[in-house]
Amino acid sequence: MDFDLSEEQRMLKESVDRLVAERYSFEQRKAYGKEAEGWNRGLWKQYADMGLLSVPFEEKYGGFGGGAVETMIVMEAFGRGLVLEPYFATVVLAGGAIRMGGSEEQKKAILPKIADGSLLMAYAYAERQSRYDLADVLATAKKDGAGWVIDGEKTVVIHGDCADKLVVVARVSGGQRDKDGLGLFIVDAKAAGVSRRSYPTQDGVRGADITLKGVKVAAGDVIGEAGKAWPLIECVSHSAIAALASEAVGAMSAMQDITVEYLKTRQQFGVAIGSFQALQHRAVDMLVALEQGRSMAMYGTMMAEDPNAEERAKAMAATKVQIGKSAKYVGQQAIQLHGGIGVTMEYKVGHYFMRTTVMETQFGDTDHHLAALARAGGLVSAAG
Amino acid sequence: MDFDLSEEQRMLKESVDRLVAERYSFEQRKAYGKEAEGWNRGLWKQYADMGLLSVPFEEKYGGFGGGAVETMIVMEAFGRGLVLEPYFATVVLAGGAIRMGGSEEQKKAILPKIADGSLLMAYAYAERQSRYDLADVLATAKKDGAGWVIDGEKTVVIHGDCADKLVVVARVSGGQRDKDGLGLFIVDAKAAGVSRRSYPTQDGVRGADITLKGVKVAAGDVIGEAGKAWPLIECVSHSAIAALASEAVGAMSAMQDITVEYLKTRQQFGVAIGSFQALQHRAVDMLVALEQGRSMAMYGTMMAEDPNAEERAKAMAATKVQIGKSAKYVGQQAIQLHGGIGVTMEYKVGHYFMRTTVMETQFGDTDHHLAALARAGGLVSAAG
Amino acid sequence: MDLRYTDEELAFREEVREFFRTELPEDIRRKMINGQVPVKEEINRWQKILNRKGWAVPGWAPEWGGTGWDAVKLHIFKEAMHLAPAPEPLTYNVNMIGPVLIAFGTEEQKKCFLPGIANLDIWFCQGFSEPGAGSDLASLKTRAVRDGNDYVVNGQKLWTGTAHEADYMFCLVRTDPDVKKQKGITYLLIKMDTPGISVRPVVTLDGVPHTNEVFFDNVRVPVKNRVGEENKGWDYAKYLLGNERIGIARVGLSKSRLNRARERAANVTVDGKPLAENSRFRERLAAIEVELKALEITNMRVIDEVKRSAGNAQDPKASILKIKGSELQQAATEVLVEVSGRDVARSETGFLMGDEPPIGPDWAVTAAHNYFYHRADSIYGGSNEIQHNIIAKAILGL
Amino acid sequence: MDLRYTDEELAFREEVREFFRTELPEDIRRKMINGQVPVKEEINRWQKILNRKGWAVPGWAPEWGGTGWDAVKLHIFKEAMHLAPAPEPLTYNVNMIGPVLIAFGTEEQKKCFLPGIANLDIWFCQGFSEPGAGSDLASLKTRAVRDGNDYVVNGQKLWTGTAHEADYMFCLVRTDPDVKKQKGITYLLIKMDTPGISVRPVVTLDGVPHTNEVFFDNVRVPVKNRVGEENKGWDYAKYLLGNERIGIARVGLSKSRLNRARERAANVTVDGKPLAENSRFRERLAAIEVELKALEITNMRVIDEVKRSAGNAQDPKASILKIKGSELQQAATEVLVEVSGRDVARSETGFLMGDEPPIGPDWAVTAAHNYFYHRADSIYGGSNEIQHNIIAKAILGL
Repeated sequence: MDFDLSEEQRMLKESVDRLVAERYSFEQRKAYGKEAEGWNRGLWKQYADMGLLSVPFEEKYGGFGGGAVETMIVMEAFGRGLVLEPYFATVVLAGGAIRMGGSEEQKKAILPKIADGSLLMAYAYAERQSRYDLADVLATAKKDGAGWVIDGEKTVVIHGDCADKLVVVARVSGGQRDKDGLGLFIVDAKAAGVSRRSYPTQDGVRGADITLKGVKVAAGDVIGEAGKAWPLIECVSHSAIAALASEAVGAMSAMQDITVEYLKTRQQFGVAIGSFQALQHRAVDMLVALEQGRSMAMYGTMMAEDPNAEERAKAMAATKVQIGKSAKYVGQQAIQLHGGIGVTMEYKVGHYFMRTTVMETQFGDTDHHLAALARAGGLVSAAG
Repeated sequence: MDFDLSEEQRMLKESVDRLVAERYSFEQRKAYGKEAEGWNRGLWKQYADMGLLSVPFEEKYGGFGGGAVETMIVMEAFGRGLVLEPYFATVVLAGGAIRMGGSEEQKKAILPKIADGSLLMAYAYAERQSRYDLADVLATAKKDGAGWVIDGEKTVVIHGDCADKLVVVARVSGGQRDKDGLGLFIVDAKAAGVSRRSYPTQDGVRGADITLKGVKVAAGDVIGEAGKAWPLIECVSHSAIAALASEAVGAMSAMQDITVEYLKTRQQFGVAIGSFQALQHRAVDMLVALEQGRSMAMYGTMMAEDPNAEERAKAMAATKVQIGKSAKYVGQQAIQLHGGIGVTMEYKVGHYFMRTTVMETQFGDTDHHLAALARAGGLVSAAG
Repeated sequence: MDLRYTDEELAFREEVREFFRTELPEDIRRKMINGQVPVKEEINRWQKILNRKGWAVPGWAPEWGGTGWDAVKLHIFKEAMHLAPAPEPLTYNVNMIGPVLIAFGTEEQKKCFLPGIANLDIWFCQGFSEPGAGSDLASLKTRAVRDGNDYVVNGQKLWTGTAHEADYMFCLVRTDPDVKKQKGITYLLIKMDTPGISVRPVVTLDGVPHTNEVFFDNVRVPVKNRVGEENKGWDYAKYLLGNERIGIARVGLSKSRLNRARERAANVTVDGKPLAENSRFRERLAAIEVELKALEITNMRVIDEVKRSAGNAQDPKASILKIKGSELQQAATEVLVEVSGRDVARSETGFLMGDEPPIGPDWAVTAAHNYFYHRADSIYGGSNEIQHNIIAKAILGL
Repeated sequence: MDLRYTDEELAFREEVREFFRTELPEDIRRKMINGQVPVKEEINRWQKILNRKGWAVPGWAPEWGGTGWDAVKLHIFKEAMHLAPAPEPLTYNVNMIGPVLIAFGTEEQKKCFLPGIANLDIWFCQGFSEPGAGSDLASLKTRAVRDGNDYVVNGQKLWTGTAHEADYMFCLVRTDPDVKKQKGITYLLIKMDTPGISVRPVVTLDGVPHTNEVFFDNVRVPVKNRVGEENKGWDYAKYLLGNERIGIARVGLSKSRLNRARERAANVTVDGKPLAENSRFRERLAAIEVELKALEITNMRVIDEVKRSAGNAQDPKASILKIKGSELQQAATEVLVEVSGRDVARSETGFLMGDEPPIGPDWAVTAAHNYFYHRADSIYGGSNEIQHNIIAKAILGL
């Protein structure tokens, strides 16, 4: 058991923390959000230069060669900064699908471009009816000579508006909710038949609903074997949960700090409101929730790529449950302890709350994962 | 809508409140508990003289002629006093079965004896396997000439040790959990084939596990029609829940008062601990839980004998849910705010907590009723 | 004792419900069901319908348009309104300035303002809170200095809902800075187009400019627009507290939200079955409904006490209504978020405020907006922490 | 960074588990599984087994019988103990007086006491709390006056667990009433059979005399039984706080209870199906397990910080372990009550303390007893409210 960061990890942490501190004040973020795509291309380039865009990729594809811990470091810092750039969509999700399931050719073609910042990607998996069931897929991929033709609709694709390429989940065979018969396809976002409706999201970024009509995909753009993608879809989801958990820890720790600072400075009845014991104890309960969340994000990070799929699935469900619960408590109390100002767009704390609220709906909410965990027999085995 | 008590109800309330105040101090209760049966025969006589033992019975059977509101008044006072006498078992449960389902002859024979204090009864319905399912009955009643023969085991029969007569639920026909096929039988507790194992309970009274082996019951001792008792069993249970809810309100209000008094007097760090805001707010949350419970006990009282069985079942389930939730919160916090002394037998607050804890297991716990209510479609109809 | 409505009350409830069924414009009802925010025109239109019926200001003294209903009927009316669901009347007009003018205004002020307030021809906003004076309202600093027949007002107000749409503000200003903070406050009616007033809308987390900052730069207010006596404004403001009692729990509104959640959950599929049939979901709903039923009774108990005390009770039990009522309102908005799932992620302020069609399903896209905004339920009107303090002191004697 | 155990740690865990599997007497294990209260003889017997293995006092300095294990191994040992489930060693001996004597005792005191403490030949109890000095421990009033080679002690102690079974008490007494309350306190070892001591057992809500009141009436204590210097006793008492860190969360114990709840629920029928398959029940269990897993990691993080600071950290994060740990212990006892249903109603103290057969099912009848008693988990050792104060001040700076 060892909580130490390696020298390299410590350096990564310092540099990304510094970046966020220097470039992601609340005011700076507001300005980035007003840009055309809702984020800043210059910063994206800077992330590339720092090696952040290739953190989980192997060195031979131009990557940083990091693992889940390195992603945790980046996501936690990005959570503190409420970073708007399409890191999660490009590097963690779509990049993750290719990193974990792609062919040698695909990795060589795509990962270096993600790494140097020239390629943006998004992961189009959810559909109108699918709710949180990853296997609930109606979009179809039909064989078309050597390649495939995709038809279907994908909703709430985060950063789907600016992505150059999409990783699309489509059904090759089987019924609506079958785990068998799914495929992952790399689709050019500007390909014929792809139309996107873009919109802002509650957490300050942008998403898109994407319609695919007779979109042709070459044989070489199938990730892994078409129809057998379920284990990979699960792996992507597990990496996503670990990354979201770390981002949530960053957001929660920011809310905690902002709130405690507010309690120390805000005066009412002639004293700092932080002198009121009831508010102190609430801030302590927030801290307990935060630390429980932090512990679980670490656990999720450890387990995110565990080879035992069953144990991994339970661990990631448990991670999402704890994070959901902690983030809801910390967020609601952060608002409450601020009073009126906490409910305004002008003040930063509400933006964290909106982000963590949306996060709850990404890759399954607390109830979804609690039910899944319970069905799987819970977390405590007789062996402890 | 009218929250006023009638003149007669007010007088009843005053007299029973006074009785409890004068005769049920913590020390007095301790003394009663040490008597052979764990309660006081002299007080029982006094209840009879005051008319309390016939509160819900019609005047023509020597009764007080009261309804659910009168029972509420008595049970709330008894809850405050943690009264040990077998009122609930005799008057509410067994008496209720006869009052609501008995023949003219049965009423004439039994209710006056309950009223004058000469007859103690208990309600033997639960079995080892039945948990909170009132229809889960393995005890059998077989036709035997004009009468019946009963075989089976009944567990945790409250005040079953001292009862002169038992009302026993037994199965005439049907499968283990069928609602159809149940009967209610009046059984002499000293009849051949009845054996009782008596023990103290956590809430300071006594109960018994009762075995019935070939116990003969005359035709005239069947309540209603054998095999068709389900609606009556439900009615008894609903009256029981309303009575328990009122008792719980009495117990909760006592815990609230004791705790607030303790906060005002207990000194730590040189001040009364009631000056600490965190403890003040906890006491307020207790009050909110208590008042919500009190409201629901009133609602349950109103609905306890409502002719619409479906609405009544929902209302009583909702009542038990709210009472269970409120009592758990009030009880746990009352202990917590007292600190160490709250966990000792020497101090009164813990005894209320033990009573409300046992109460939760009587006539179905919170989860049982929440599930039942949810299955029945919840409480809010589209009509509001 | 009988917690059930009398036959007369039941008949009244039916009459009221029928009115809401037939007279509430369908477009407005639709918006309310969708969780959209009614705009000024809609609130106006609906208030005028109510006023034609004579139900615009039911709680007021009958000579100024009140209905003379008792507390139970007022409760029945409010519940029917919430269940309809209809927009709440502009609270600043109906529940606040109207009753204050009736109690403390001059005859001239009453005649000049009350009919317009009731018919919403005049919109009021409330100028109480200031930066640094939130829960500690009496520490307000906005200064008014007498100059001839005017007061000259300088300062800043915060949390002035609808100020950007209002014709008038009722406003607390400090006229004597040298006395104890509750003394020395005066109650003014300020016309919003007076030179020197600037309004800066403040957008809340739902994306709607629900509130404002208002700045006063040498704003001249005629003395005749003062309510009551100089330096006695705090008393008039406190009088309002008694007018928030009935319906503060908003039981009907929460019921209405839960009804919507149940309907919607019937159309959401989880594991191949409707969410509405999922036992966890049903039990969560039922658990809130139980608390809501208890609160409904608690509410009636408080109303009953108000009735006994001839309507003048400042019952601290009302703080229980505020605490539990806001918790349950928030719980209901959380359930709607849960039901709506991923569709809450889109920011659909265009639809929320009524101009644009929704991108996602109309029933789902407002859920997060409402969830965010209703975090304020436990903050405004005295935060739940303040309510706890009130109960601790006034009821528990701690 | 790697939260997983190293291979060496895993091997150690297996060794420890194997020991508990094979060496814990079956009768004792059975009692623990049933939630019964182990009696003195059983605790004694088990401690001597541990001592023969050299694991009686693993956390002590090696020269006095400690194992030299690091914090991680100590944690692994504790968890295995809780999962076995084995009785906890007498905390007054192993975690309290032993370490204090090692740090502050004279050589003579160490030689005289430590071997007997480790082997449980000498039972200690703790005389800290007094009436009126609960959370505010330093305001204690029990007086000791020097008289020749003795102190003469008068006063009263409260919450002295096992005092009725103990050979000695380590006790805080006031030797100088004229200085600040933390000063003027002295730390004495008092033989329980000294004339003038009377012990009154206090029965807790589970029906067991878990604790006592102890009265001192001119009790003579030899000066050689003073630990450290006169009037410095508070410092030695505070030193103990650091020794409660590891295992205070009792994650293993809660896991063990949840495992039992799951097993038992498999044999309880609800609606014709095992309770263990009821989705609400399973989800409730899973929700507690998630918090428990998080707490396990939090615990390890604190251990890691202790490791870095060479074991001397007074990490206020340990207050988090206390708060969450006690909440989860209590949650587990609540689940056991729920599973046991109506059978909790019987008072079965005879079985609980080990002499009589149970009336109800052996697995069910202790549930309420334990639920009642474990309400104290959030009270003793500094109530959860005190822990909140500590965190607010020491971590949040409020």
